[in-house]
Amino acid sequence: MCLAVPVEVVALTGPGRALADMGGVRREIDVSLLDGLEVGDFVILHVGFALQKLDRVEAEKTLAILQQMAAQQQ
Amino acid sequence: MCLAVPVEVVALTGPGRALADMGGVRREIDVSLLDGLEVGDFVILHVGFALQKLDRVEAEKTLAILQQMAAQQQ
Amino acid sequence: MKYVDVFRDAELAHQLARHIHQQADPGRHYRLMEFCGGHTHAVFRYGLPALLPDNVELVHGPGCPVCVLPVVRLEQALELSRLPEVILCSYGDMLRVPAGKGQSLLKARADGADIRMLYSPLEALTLAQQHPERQVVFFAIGFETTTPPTAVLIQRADEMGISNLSVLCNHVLTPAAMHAILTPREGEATAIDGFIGPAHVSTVIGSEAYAPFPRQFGKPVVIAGFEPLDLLQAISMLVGQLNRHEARVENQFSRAVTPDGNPKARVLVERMFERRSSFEWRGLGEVPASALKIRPEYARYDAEQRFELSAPRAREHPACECPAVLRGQKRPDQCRLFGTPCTPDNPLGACMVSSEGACAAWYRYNRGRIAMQERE
Amino acid sequence: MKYVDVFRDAELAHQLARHIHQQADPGRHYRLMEFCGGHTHAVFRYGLPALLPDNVELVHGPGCPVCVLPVVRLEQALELSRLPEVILCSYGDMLRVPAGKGQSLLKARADGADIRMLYSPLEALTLAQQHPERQVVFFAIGFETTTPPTAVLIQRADEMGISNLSVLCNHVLTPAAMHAILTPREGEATAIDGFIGPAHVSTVIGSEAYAPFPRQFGKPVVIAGFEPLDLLQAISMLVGQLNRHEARVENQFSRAVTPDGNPKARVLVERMFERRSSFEWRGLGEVPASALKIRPEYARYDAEQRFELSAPRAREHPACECPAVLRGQKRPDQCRLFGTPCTPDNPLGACMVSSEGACAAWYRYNRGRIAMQERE
Amino acid sequence: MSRLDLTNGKVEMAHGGGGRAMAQLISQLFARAFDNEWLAQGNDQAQLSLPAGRLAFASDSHVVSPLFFPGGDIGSLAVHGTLNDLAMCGARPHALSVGFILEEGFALAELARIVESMAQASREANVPIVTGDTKVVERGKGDGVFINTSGVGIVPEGLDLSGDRARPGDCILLSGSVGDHGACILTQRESLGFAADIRSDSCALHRLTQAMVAQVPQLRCMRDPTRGGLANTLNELAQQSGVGMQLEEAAIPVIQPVQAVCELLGLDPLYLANEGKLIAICPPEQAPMLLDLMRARPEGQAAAIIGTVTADPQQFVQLRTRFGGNRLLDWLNSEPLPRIC
Amino acid sequence: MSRLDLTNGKVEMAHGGGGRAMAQLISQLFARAFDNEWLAQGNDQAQLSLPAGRLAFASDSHVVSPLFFPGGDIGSLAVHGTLNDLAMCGARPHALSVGFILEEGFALAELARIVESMAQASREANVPIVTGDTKVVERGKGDGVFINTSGVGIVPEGLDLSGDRARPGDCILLSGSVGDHGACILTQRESLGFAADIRSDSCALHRLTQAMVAQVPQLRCMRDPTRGGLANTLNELAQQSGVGMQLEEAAIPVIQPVQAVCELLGLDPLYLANEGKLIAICPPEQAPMLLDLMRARPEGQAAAIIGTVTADPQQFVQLRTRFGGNRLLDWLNSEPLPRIC
Ligand code: SF4
Ligand code: SF4
Ligand SMILES: [Mg+2]
Ligand SMILES: [Mg+2]
Ligand SMILES: [Mg+2]
Ligand SMILES: [Mg+2]
Ligand SMILES: [Mg+2]
Ligand SMILES: [Mg+2]
Ligand SMILES: [Mg+2]
Ligand SMILES: [Mg+2]
Ligand SMILES: [Mg+2]
Ligand SMILES: [Mg+2]
Repeated sequence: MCLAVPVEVVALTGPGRALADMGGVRREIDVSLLDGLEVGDFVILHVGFALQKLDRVEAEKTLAILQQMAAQQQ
Repeated sequence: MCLAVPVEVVALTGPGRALADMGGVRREIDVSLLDGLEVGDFVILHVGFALQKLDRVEAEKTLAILQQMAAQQQ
Repeated sequence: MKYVDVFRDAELAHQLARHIHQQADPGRHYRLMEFCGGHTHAVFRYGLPALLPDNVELVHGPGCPVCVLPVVRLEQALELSRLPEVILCSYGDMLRVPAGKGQSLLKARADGADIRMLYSPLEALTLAQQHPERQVVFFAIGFETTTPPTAVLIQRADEMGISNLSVLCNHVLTPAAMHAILTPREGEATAIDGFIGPAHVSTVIGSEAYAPFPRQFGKPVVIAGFEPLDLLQAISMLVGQLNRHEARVENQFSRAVTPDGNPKARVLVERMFERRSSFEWRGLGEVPASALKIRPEYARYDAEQRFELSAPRAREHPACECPAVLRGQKRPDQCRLFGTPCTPDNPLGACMVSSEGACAAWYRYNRGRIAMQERE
Repeated sequence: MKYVDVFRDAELAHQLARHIHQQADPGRHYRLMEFCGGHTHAVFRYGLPALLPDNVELVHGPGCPVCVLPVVRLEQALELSRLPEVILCSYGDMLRVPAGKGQSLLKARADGADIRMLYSPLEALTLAQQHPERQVVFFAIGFETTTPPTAVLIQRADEMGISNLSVLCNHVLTPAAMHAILTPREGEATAIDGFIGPAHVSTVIGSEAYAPFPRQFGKPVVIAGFEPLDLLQAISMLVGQLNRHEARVENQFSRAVTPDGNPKARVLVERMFERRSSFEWRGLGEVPASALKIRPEYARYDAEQRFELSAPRAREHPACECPAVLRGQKRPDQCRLFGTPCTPDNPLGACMVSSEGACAAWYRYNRGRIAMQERE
Repeated sequence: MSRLDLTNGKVEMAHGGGGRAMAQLISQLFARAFDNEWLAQGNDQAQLSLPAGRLAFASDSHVVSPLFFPGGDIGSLAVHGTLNDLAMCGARPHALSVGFILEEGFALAELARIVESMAQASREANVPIVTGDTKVVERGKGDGVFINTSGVGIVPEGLDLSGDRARPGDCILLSGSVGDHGACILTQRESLGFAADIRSDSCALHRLTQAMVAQVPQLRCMRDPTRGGLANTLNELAQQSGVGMQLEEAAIPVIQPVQAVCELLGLDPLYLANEGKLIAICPPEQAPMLLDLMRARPEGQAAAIIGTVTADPQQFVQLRTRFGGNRLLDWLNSEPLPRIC
Repeated sequence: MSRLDLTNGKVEMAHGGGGRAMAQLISQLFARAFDNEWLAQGNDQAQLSLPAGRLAFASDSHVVSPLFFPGGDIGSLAVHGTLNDLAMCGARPHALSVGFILEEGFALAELARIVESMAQASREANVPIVTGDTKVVERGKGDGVFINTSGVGIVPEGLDLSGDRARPGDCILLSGSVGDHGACILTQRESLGFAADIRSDSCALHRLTQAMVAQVPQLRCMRDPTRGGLANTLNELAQQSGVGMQLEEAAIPVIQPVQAVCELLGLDPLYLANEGKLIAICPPEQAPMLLDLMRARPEGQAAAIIGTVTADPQQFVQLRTRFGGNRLLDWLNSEPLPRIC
C-alpha cells in the first residue's frame, strides 16, 4: 500500500506548490501539508502530495548502521 | 428544385400516416396534407410528405396525347 | 416504376422531338425559361438540348432553393451551428453550399459543429425529443413544395409541447420570382418568351397562381412534369402558343396539378407564415413579398426571434452576372468569371452553386467545348 | 535516484541476510507480518524470501486498500458510475478490481460509464470545473497516507465553491486493523510474533501510534522503509527484539518517520473526517472504529449523503479462508479454493485481488511449485 | 487461460494490451476461426512460399456503418475488398492480413460474428488470413470495429494490366448492375427510414478475373468501382490513360430497387459504391469473347459492354443518354448526399 | 484540381469519398511525399518484382496518443513497427502499404506532418510505401488518425526463424534498454503532469537483423517486445517453444528516467512497450559473436545477454533479482495502470 518515493524539491512554484525531481523526471506537486520547505529538500511524495520531509541526517545514520551490520559479516 | 416522386400507398398505418412503395422501396410517409386517401392511390411524395394525389385518369390522358403527337411523326 | 418509366420512353421522345422540329418556325427564336432547377437537372440528365431545334433555346431559371439562398442566411445558420447548445439540421443539398471564406455546413461539422442531415423535417422533432438539453434548429429552405412540411413540423411541435425546437425560415415564393424576372431593368427588354412552370410547386399552389403572367406580361406558362416526355410536351405546347401568338396558362402536369392546388396545405401555410415585405434572392437581389416568415403567434418556433443573429452584409462578386443570367439577359459564358475562376468546385455566384444552377449546368454541359477553346 | 538506490545495494543485502542467518535462533520460528502490501510487493520484487533463513517466515498482512475494500462499496461506486450525470474517478489500482458477476470499473467503462483514472485527487477539481453540468465523484480509497490528500481536495473544493464534486470515502485506519489481527478469535492463538510497520502511513501518523501493540499484546513493531535493505534491517531488528524477549516500537525509517508524524496533515484529517463506529474489511470482517467518514459539516461533499446508494449484501465465498490468512492463522495454500478456482485472474477473496494480496503474492511466487504438484 | 465470454463479453482495453487478454482473444477467436498453419505459428509475420511471378500487394481499411447489412458485413466486405484489388491486376491472391481496431465496449458476440464471416469469405475464396493485429481504442474514439485487410498475390507471367493502358477504340466492359452496395447501405441507415430488398453485391472477383486473364491476356486493365462508383472510377482510368470515354446509358444495368432509391433521394446510381463489380478495358477484337466469358460466370452474369475509349485530351467521360443526348459524367467531390431539389 | 489547404484545412468526409477531393489528397499529399513509381501508377495495388525467396508478410495498426512524442510520431512509428515485424524473421523488407483512417475535422497540417515523417522513415529505411488507402470517419468516431501499415519482405535462403525454435540452453539477447517508448508516452499524457527527457526508442531494426542473420544463421528467433513489453513477449516465446526462461535482472538495461517514471507510478519497466528493441535467441556457442555484432551497431549498442532458455514444462519466465531471489515474470492481462499502492 501507499506507493511513495523520495523526490527533491527543485523549485517553489507558488503557495503550497513545488516542482519536484526524481531521476530526471519532474512534476509539480502539492506541498501544502508541510511548512518551511526549501529548494534542495527531499520529500516523500504520494499521489502528488509531499507527506513528509526526508531527514538527510537520519538517512545517513541508517546507512551507517546498515554498513556496520554488513561489515560484521565480511 | 423540389424533388418529388409518385409513390403508391400500400397501407394506411395511422392517423395521417401511410406506407408507400416505389419500385419495391418502402417508407412510412406523412399523408396529413391529403384527405380521403385509399390503399392503391398514388401520391406525389416530397421530403416524406404526400403533397397531392395522382389522378390516374389524367395521367392516361396525358399519355394518350403524347402517343397521338408521336403517332403523327411516324 | 409506375407513372415514371412511361414518361421516359426514348422512342416516344424522339417522335415528340421531331414534332417540335416541325412546329418550330425557322424564322424565329424561342427562348423558354424552365424556372425550376428540377427541370434544369432533367434537361441535362436526359440530354434534351441535343433533341431540340437550334432555335428552341432553354434558359435556366432561379428555381433552386440552395442557389438563391443569400449567403447572409447561410452565415446565420453557420453562426447558430457553432453555439454549443445548438443542433442544426437541414436537407442534404444545403450542407455543401459554400459561404464566405471557404466555409460550409459540412466544413463547420468537420470543425465540431453538431449538424445533422434530414430527409424529412419531422426528424427534427425526434432530435428535439432525444436531446431535451439542446436547442434543435431546423434550417428550412425551399419553395412552396417544401413549405407545408415545415408548417406541419411547427404544428406538431406545438401540439406536442416541444420547446427546444425552432425554424430558421427561408421559404420563398415562386410567382414573386417569376414576376421579378419578367420585370425589365433599366435598358433591358424581357429576354424570355415563355415559362415552363414547376410541377411540384404547382401541386400545392395550383395552376391559377400563374394567371397574372399571361395577363400582365403577355407570356405563356406551361406547367410541366419532370420527366423528359413531360418537358418535351410542355415545350411543344409553349411553341404552339407562341406560334399562335397566344399567352395562356396551360397545365401539362394535369395528373397532379389542379387549378387550386392543395387547399389544405395552403391553409396550413397561411396559418403559420406571413409574407416578408422583401427578401433577398441570391442572383436576383431584393424581391418584394417573395418569402415567408413565421407569424408572431408562433414566434417561439422562430429561430430569428429565439437567437440573436447578426446580419453581416453579403458581398457578391462585383463581376458576377447572375442577375442577368437569371433574367435570361446573358448566357453564363458571357460572364467573365465563368470557368476561371468560377466553377462548381469554387462557385462565385448563385448560378454555379448547385448542379441545377444555370451556370453550373452550362459548365458541365459545355465543359468539353470550353476547355478546348481555352487551349486555343 | 537519491535515497533509493543506496537502499537497494545487493552486496549489502547479502551481508545483512547473513547477519540475520546468524541472529536467528534455529530452535525457534519467527513469524513476522508485514502489514503493508507495499512491503509484500517489495518482498517478492526483490526475492527476499530466498535470502532469509527458513525459520524466518514473512506473513502477508491486509495492508492493500483495494484488497480490503468490501465488494459492497465497489458496487456502490459502480452504481454511481452508471448514473449518466456522474463522472466517477479513482486511482488506477481500483479500476481492475472485480466486483460480483465479473464486473469492475474497467468493464463498466467499456459499457459506457464515464470513469476516469486519477494520479492525484486534485485532478478531480479540474474535472468538476471542466464539467459544470456533471457530478464528479471521487471514489476515495486508502490508508492514512492517502487520507490527507483527500482532505485537501475537500478543503479546496470548499474554498473554490465547487458544488458538483463529492467523495465516496473509504479511508481506513491501520492501527485498528492491526488490533483486529492481534485479537484472537475463539479457538485461535495469535499466530504472529511481530509486525513490520508501514513506513508511509507512519510518516503521517507517527511511530507513537503503534505504542499499544507492544503494551497490550506484547508484540514488537518495527516501522520499515520499502527498500530491500530497509526490510532486511527491520527483520533483523524484529528478530533481535524477539531473541531478547523485548516488545517495543522501533523506527527503522527514521529518515521520514517521527514520533508524531505530520501534525498538519493530522489536524486537517481530523477536521474533515470522523471515525465510523465500525467498517467492514474484506477478509477481516467488521472492525470497530477502523474507518473514516466525512463529518456532517462537510456533508455536501459526501457522496453517501448526496446520492441514494443501495447497500447490497456482500456475499463472500463461504470457503474463502481470507480471515484466517490475514490473521496469519493459515497459509494461502491451505485454502481449498487456492489455485483452482481462485487465481489472480479470477479472485474469489480479498487476498487474491491485487498483486500485493497475500494469496496473490503466494500464488505468483509459488506457482511453479503449485503447477507441478497439480500435474502429479 | 480462462474462456473468452463470446456471449455477453465486451471488448476491453486489455484486449489490445499485449498481455494475456490479447493472447486469449487471438487464440480463442482469431486463430480458431481463421485456422491455418501461419497464424497457428504465432509469429509477428507470416512466411509464405509463393510461386514465381510479380507480387501484387494491396491494402484497404473498412469503416462501414452499419456493420451488418443484407448481403454481407464489414468482415466479408473486408475480405472481398482486398481480394478484388489484387484480382484487378490479374493476380492470383495468396494470403491476407487483418488489422482490427476495436472500440472499448464493442460486443464480443458481434466481433465473433464478423470474424466468422471473414473466415467463411476467406475459405470460400481459398485465400488464408495469415497474419494480423488487434488494437483497442477507448470508448468514443472508434466506431465499434474498423478492419484493415492487406493482401498479396502473384501475377502470372506475361500479364501487364494497369490503369494507364487504355487506348482509344478499346471496349469498356462492366460485370453487372451498378449501385447495389451503396443503395443497400443507404436503405440500412435507420434515419432515412427506407426498407428495400437490396443486397450488397459484395463478393470476391478473383476467380472471374483469373478466367478473364487466362483467356484474354490482351486485357488493358480492370478496376472495381467501389467508393465513388462507376463514374469516378472511369474518370480515374481516363485520367491515368490520358483518354476519354463514351458510354451508353442504355447499356449500364441498374436494378429496379436501386433505381427507385435513387429517384427517392435524388441520387445517381453511377456514383454509388459497388463491392462486387469490375470494369474491364480490352481491345475491341477481344471484347465479344471477354463478354461471353464473363456472362458465363455467376459474378459476371449481367456483364455488358458499356462503352468505348475515345481520344480526348480533356479526358472526359461522357454518357450518351437513352434520348441520344450526351451528358458529362464528371468527377464528384464526394459521395452524393440525399437531395430535396 | 484546386490546391489542398495544408495550412488551415481540415479533413472532410469528402476526403474519403472516392471522388475528386480524395484524388486530390492522394496526389497532392500522399503520392508526393511517398514519391515512388508504384504509387505514381495510381492502381489499386502495387506490382513488385522481388528477388527469389520466401515471402514475409506482416501488418500492424497504430493508434498511439499523443500522435507526436519525443523521438517520433504515429507516422514514423507505423513505418518502424511493420519493418521490424518483417525484420524479426530475418527478412529484408521490400515494400510497405499504408491505410489511413482519418477523423473528420483532423487538421491537414498535422496529417501532412505525419505523412512527411512516414516518408522520411521510409526513405531512411530504403523501403518504399507502394500502395495505400484512405478512409474518413465522422467526427467523434475516430481519434485524429489511425494508421495501418502492412509490409512484404524476402527471407534469405536457408533461414528459418520462428518463435517455436527456442531450445533449453539457448541464450537470450536483448538489443538495448527496455521501457523507453512506454515511459515516453506516459510522460506525454498531460493528465499525469510529468515532464521527463525520455525519447521513444522507435527505430527500424532491419539493418541490424540483416547483419545478425548474415553472421549467425543459426539464430532461433527474434521478436520485438512492443506492447506488453519484454515480460509478455518472453512469455509468448516460452509458450510457443514450450520452454522456460531464466533471466538476470542485473543484465537488463533500464535507463534512469524510465526507472524513475516506474518508481513514481508503481510500474515495472519489463512490462512497458518498446518500439526499437529486439530479443534474439540463439545457441550458446553463437551468443558472444552475436552480442559483439549487435553492440557494433547503433541500434544494438546497449545489447546484452539477459538470460537463458530452460527446460520447463510450466513455461515459466523467471527473473533472478539482484538479491539472488527469483521472481516469476508472469503474463500481465494488459498494459499496467499507474498505481498508488
Ligand atoms: S459564372 Fe459564376 S460569377 Fe459568373 S454569373 Fe455564373 S455564377 Fe455568377
Ligand atoms: S485463495 Fe482465494 S478464496 Fe482462498 S483465502 Fe485466498 S483469496 Fe480467499
Ligand atoms: Mg485498395
Ligand atoms: Mg478495394
Ligand atoms: Mg501487431
Ligand atoms: Mg464512438
Ligand atoms: Mg479497388
Ligand atoms: Mg504485427
Ligand atoms: Mg509490430
Ligand atoms: Mg512484433
Ligand atoms: Mg482503397
Ligand atoms: Mg473522437
